Amino acid sequence: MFWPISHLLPSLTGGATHILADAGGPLWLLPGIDVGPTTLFTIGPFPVTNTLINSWLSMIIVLVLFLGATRKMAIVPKGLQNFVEWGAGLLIDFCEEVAGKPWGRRFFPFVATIFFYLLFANWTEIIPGVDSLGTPMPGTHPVAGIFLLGNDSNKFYPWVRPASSDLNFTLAIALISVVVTQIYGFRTLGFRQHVGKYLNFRDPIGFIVGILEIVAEFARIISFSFRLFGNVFAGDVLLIVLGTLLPFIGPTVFYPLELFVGFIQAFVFSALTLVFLSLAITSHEDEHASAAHTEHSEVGELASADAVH
Amino acid sequence: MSNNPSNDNAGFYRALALVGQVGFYIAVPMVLGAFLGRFLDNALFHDTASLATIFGLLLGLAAGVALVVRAIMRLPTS
Amino acid sequence: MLTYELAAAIAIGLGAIGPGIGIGLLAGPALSAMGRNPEAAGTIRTNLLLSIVFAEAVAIYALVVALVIFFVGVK
Amino acid sequence: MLVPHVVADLPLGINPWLLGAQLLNFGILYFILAKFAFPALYKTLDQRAATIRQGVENSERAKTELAKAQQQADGIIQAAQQRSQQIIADAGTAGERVRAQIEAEAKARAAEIAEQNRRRMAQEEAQAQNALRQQTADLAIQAASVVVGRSLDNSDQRRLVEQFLTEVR
Repeated sequence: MFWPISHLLPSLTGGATHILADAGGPLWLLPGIDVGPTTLFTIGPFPVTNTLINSWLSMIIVLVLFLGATRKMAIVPKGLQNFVEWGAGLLIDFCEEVAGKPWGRRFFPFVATIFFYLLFANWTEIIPGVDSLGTPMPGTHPVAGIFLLGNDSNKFYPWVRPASSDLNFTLAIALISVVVTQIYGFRTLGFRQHVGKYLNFRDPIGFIVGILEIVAEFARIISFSFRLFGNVFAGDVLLIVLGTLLPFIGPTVFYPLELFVGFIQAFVFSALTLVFLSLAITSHEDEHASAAHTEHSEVGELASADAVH
Repeated sequence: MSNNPSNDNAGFYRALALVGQVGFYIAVPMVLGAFLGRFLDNALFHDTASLATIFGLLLGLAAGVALVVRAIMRLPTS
Repeated sequence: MLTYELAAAIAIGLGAIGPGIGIGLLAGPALSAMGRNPEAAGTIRTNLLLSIVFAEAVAIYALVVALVIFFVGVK
Repeated sequence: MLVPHVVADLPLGINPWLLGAQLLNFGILYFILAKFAFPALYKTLDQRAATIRQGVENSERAKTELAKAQQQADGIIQAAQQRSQQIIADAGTAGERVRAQIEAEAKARAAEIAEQNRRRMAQEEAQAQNALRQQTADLAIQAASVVVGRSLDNSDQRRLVEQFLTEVR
């Protein structure tokens, strides 16, 4: 077990000053921040990274929560079941509000899985020890066998890192979200109409619009994955840096903020997935009809808004 | 939207869908166009004047603007 | 090497100032308008969201530029 | 293999293996939740909604039934009232009719009695007149016989007197 110094009590560091005097360096250093995750070990050719471990942790939390709550369900809910039902009930209402009653029910399992998985993957960043427990790099000299101090303090590989701060994770879920949206589009609109959205050889304008649709889908994957990655990675770095600059006090101030950001990002991801799902099951003609009759008022509204400003 | 019962909120959710997307609508086509142009420059024109890169960048910009305009125009008014 | 990192940091840092101020400027009047006119809250919220979308797009350009500088420019 | 290192296969740490692993993770999570957790959740929610709906329906039905019973009772009371009114009215009319009948009978009987009296009086009058006439006739005959001195044939006498009397009358 090797802890870096950044999350230790300042009083503990008082006793360590003579070591620092010997080392002649700073008490601790800013941890090295990598965009990519760290491979802890490999199983055959298969790398196991700290973010992968965190995603397993999040899965376990979600599974324990949901299977525990739904194992023996009572008509009058109590304890865990009540809590889970409250959260899931809000989400069901939201789904039914956005996508309509029958579709909201069909979308709910997918949207809820995304939401709760991401929620706990995001929230793991505030667990003490995440990003600060790890294996020391070769050539370091742990104090008392476990603490890394001075110039060694950032030379370690963290065991757990928030899954959402790994692009593999966010990209995977963004891909799943977009692919499932496409599948629903195929299933409700039929192959011909759905592919017609993207590949239209009847007229050049339609062809360009189809190409734009493809680019838009691509941009959606990028925006989904980068928004989540950026927010959680930035929050993680914020906590690490503040923990280094001002241990214990610094990160504490930002824990509520990070809880909020984690929730908002999970919600935005699942809400956008839901919105795109409900758009995918709407046929193109429907949308055109509604767009055509709203366009005029929209333009008028924008114009009047300009005039007011 | 035909199968959306709550039409007062439809505009809100559609607008929500654009959050964090419009920027990428412009950025992604530009980057794609730039990469495509650079690939063409390297492969076909042997890295002469980066003309294809610039052209791809501009094409991407045009595509991005078209995407944004389309996305905004397709919003239902609430 | 350090120049590129600094450039990326400046790009995203300065690029985030504008949208931050912009979103703040948007949200304040929008909230007071909602308070003054609660029955128009839906429309105001939608338009607020749209405006935020555009303000936030600028930050994403800065992010893309920073990423390009950081990951492409280093090579 | 226990040498940790930073993943840098592709820019931003994207690695096909890890991407696949994360896809698989999500798939497993979705499969388990969709198979075991959400159906149970939906079932409970539906059950509870059904129970609540049934309860509401029951109370609603009880309310309507109560209202119906109330209405029925009101109807019965009203009918009874109507009926009693009817009975009273009937009794009134019946009494009236009986009274009228009795009165009519009494009147009829009074008229009858009066008629009988009148007839008897007329009869008696007639008898008296007859008796008077006979006496008068007798007296007249006596007087005449006295005057005439000749006793007229009884039957002639009588005829004459009768005639006279009839003429006198």
